[in-house]
Amino acid sequence: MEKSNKKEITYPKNPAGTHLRSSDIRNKVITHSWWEPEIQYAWSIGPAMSKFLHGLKEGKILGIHCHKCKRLITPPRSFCEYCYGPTDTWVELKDTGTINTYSISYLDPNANRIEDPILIGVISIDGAYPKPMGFMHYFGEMSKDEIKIGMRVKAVWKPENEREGAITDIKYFKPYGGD
Amino acid sequence: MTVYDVKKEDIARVSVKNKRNAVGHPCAQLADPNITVEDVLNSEIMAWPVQRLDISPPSDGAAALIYCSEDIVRQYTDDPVWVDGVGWNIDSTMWTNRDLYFPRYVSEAAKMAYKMAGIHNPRKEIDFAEPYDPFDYKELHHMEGLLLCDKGQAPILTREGVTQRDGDLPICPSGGLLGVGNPIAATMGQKACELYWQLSGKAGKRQIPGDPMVGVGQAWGDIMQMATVICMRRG
Amino acid sequence: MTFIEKQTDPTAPTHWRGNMQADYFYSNGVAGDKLFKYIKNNDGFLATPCKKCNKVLFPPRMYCENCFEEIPEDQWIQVPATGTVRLFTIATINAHGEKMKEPKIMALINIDETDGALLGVINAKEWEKDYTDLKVKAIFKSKEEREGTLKDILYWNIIS
Amino acid sequence: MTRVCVIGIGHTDFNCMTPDVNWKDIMYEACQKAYADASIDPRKDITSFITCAEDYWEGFSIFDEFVPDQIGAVLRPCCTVCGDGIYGLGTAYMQIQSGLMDVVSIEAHSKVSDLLTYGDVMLHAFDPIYDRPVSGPVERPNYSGLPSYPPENPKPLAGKTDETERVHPYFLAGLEMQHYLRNTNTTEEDCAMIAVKNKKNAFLNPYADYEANITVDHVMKSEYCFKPLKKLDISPNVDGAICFVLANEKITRELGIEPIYLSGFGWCSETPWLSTRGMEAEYAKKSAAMAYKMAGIVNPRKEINIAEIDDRFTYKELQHLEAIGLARKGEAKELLREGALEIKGSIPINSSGGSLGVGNSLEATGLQKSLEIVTQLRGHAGKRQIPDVKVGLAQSWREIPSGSGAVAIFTRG
Repeated sequence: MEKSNKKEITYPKNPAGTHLRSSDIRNKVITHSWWEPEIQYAWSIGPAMSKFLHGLKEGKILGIHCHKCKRLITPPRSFCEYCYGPTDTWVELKDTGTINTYSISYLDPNANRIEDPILIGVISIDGAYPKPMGFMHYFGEMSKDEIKIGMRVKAVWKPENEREGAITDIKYFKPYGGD
Repeated sequence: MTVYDVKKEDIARVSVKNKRNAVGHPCAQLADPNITVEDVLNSEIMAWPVQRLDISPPSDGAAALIYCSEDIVRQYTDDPVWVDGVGWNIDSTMWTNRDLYFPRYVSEAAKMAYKMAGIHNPRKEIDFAEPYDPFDYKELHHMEGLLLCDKGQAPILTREGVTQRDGDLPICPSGGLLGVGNPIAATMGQKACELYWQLSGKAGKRQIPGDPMVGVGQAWGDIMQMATVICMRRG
Repeated sequence: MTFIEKQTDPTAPTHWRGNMQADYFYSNGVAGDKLFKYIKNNDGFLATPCKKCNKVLFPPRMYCENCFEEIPEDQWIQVPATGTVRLFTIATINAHGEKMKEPKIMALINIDETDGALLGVINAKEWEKDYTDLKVKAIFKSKEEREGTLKDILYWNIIS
Repeated sequence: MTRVCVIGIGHTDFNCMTPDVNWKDIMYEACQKAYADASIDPRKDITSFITCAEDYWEGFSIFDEFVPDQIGAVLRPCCTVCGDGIYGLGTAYMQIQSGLMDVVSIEAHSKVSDLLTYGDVMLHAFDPIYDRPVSGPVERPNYSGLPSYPPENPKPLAGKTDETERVHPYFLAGLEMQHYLRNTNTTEEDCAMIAVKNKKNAFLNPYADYEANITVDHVMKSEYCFKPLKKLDISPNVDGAICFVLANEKITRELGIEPIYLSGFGWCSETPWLSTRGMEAEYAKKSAAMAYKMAGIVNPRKEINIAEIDDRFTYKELQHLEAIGLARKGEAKELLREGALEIKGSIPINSSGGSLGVGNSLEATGLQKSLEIVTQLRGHAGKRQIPDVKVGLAQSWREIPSGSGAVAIFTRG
């Protein structure tokens, strides 16, 4: 075949791009356009999450069973993602569990540095299976030196009149001695 | 770290290696020829155990590749680099419901790509890899997911220098995201470009010695659940 | 359908409110930066001729999207901030889907001496009139107030 | 090379709002029905999964992550195409034809009722430097690095007074309609007839949500929103989900399914510069040409029996008809006036009711169009069944402000 189009492929002229500093913007070295879109949602939470959040309002952690896969799932969902069948029976779980993994965050959600770090992690909820099965939440009443994987924890709930049907109806999980 | 008793130092070594590797990369944002493990361990803590120098920064950047069919490739080049296999895989959204110490989605994607590429023994047949390294521990995690070593062995290979550019299994010879930068959606492009440059012998100062024949690149995404894998071979 | 034991309590929560906080800072790009710096100090525009396609591109760009050729910087030209209305519509609904206090005449304006066009608001209040093919002129903010964005153009006045 | 067949379709009802179920539930319902229709087990038989969705419509910054569970794709090859569902059909076509995959599931949905600020999201698709600022006032955001609206005090919907002066992005359709009417001597009454026809067809479609018995007069008397575009010229939004299962011919035969082939596919994107775009739906013309070539169609007007054309605005149906070659330029209105586009006409268009009758289902629009074609080719369309259909065409546009679209052609085996 005719070998006519062959070209040596080289780097572009300016592969590292142009360095732009925030001072260039402040000092109007470059012009720019800005936009702050107005984007708001009211997501329907669906029947499974609705029942779960309703449960939290009553101080209960609910799970749902998939008989086929022998799973007790929390947070609950209307179908089992493994067998793709519908889930069946609702079960009230304990509000205790075990730390599956954790992190100690020195940044707040807006990436500002904070002195008192946030303890956050994933909890395997007692009674749900197969392990690990649970959700992410904050930890409290423990120091960053005490926290470790495998630690037993228990939910600390907001007072009943302050609960609104949200995952934050649990304030945090605290160390838990007994079983 | 807990499951395999991995030391923070061994994780930091990845960051040091990649930032040093990036020195020869013309697009590198974070190349540093003199960085040490201590520098990483002493950098500010973001979310323990992750520290400032464990993280790649979000970067601006773009990557482009041109593919053509086998029928017309000789019109353009005498030494093509072949895309031998691709694979992709996604795990459940519910990441809090599964083990987090082994990325099964990466291994499933890798198996798909290796099968297509006819690679039976990835550890022997693959000469170098560009796993996704937005955080230094993710490189180790993904090496294991790509079946390039046993579970828990990646930190040991790193400590022993096997993953250095002149080691037996160079990992992220480009400098990876830790060294070059993390152009969010263009990361696989960046890694695929490096595979092409290395396999065609055009990597310049970053060239892996000994004419590598097969390279694998990998990207990661979503919420700890998605992997894509690409295998390339020298023509 | 989905799961077997369903939620039947109509007072249970059904919605979760949230917003997507996303503020953007867009670089105008090399070509855009050059145009808007020019607009800050001049009541006119810049355009880029593509010699290959024989077209004067406006807004100016670094390359022609039709032939993909780069446009050299020395070929940039100055053009007046006037044009002809190619299309117009009278908009009465705002982005929230509500009626606006007063309709706005939105137009696509062919910029003189170029093959390009720009969206703009026509400064007029006759809701039955046909604005097509009318000559219009861009009215800019005072030079001190200009920031180097398209908002430096306040609106377009009809000149014929 | 194998041919590509549709082996399963499934969909939810389409409703103007669905507060009882979330996006996962409607996706699950549509997929489950499609898998049952194809008699396959997704956890064993499907080799690849595709969802078509766009983050801003959904309200998640990486929507891909929320996809696998409800479509059966956990630990399987799955990808999300950012675009209309019809692009998912194209992706699946390529995966099957190349031999990479045997059975592919494609899902697209709309949960637009979750979105409170539809106009602003669409405005966000405009060019931020040259087009968006024209729509109206924007506040300069706070650059201190802190979001200006803390969660406990969210920004009020109607905001400050000047914000209500931000023009709805549909004004672009007003501009384009004006261009179309002027260049083809079509009247506003012709466009009104499209709304009348499609909303009437929707009466025969059990899943449509915007069926109505209206007259041209109704449409003409509805208020101008973006003159010449009137309220009833605009398709209202709707929620719903659709799933398709495609397979290679061998598997289709093994399953004992009468094949409906995806025989042609084409797609095209025009420049995003409004200044140089022709406003002639060139994207539809080019994508149709590509699909015709692939399907071996030489004379579309004769060979195509039925078509579902993007009708998000009434004039769009006429404009697209001409662009894809089912009518000559300026001739679409003649066909409409003759009654040729009716269900009983010579070339029935949007027998499902289209977006005007079913509702605008955002990224599911392309699949809704394809769904109607496949239902008609199977002979399952009930009262709106058109006799002897062999070849059908579905066309979709990525809506304002895009110049992108795709065409799929289905053939009965």
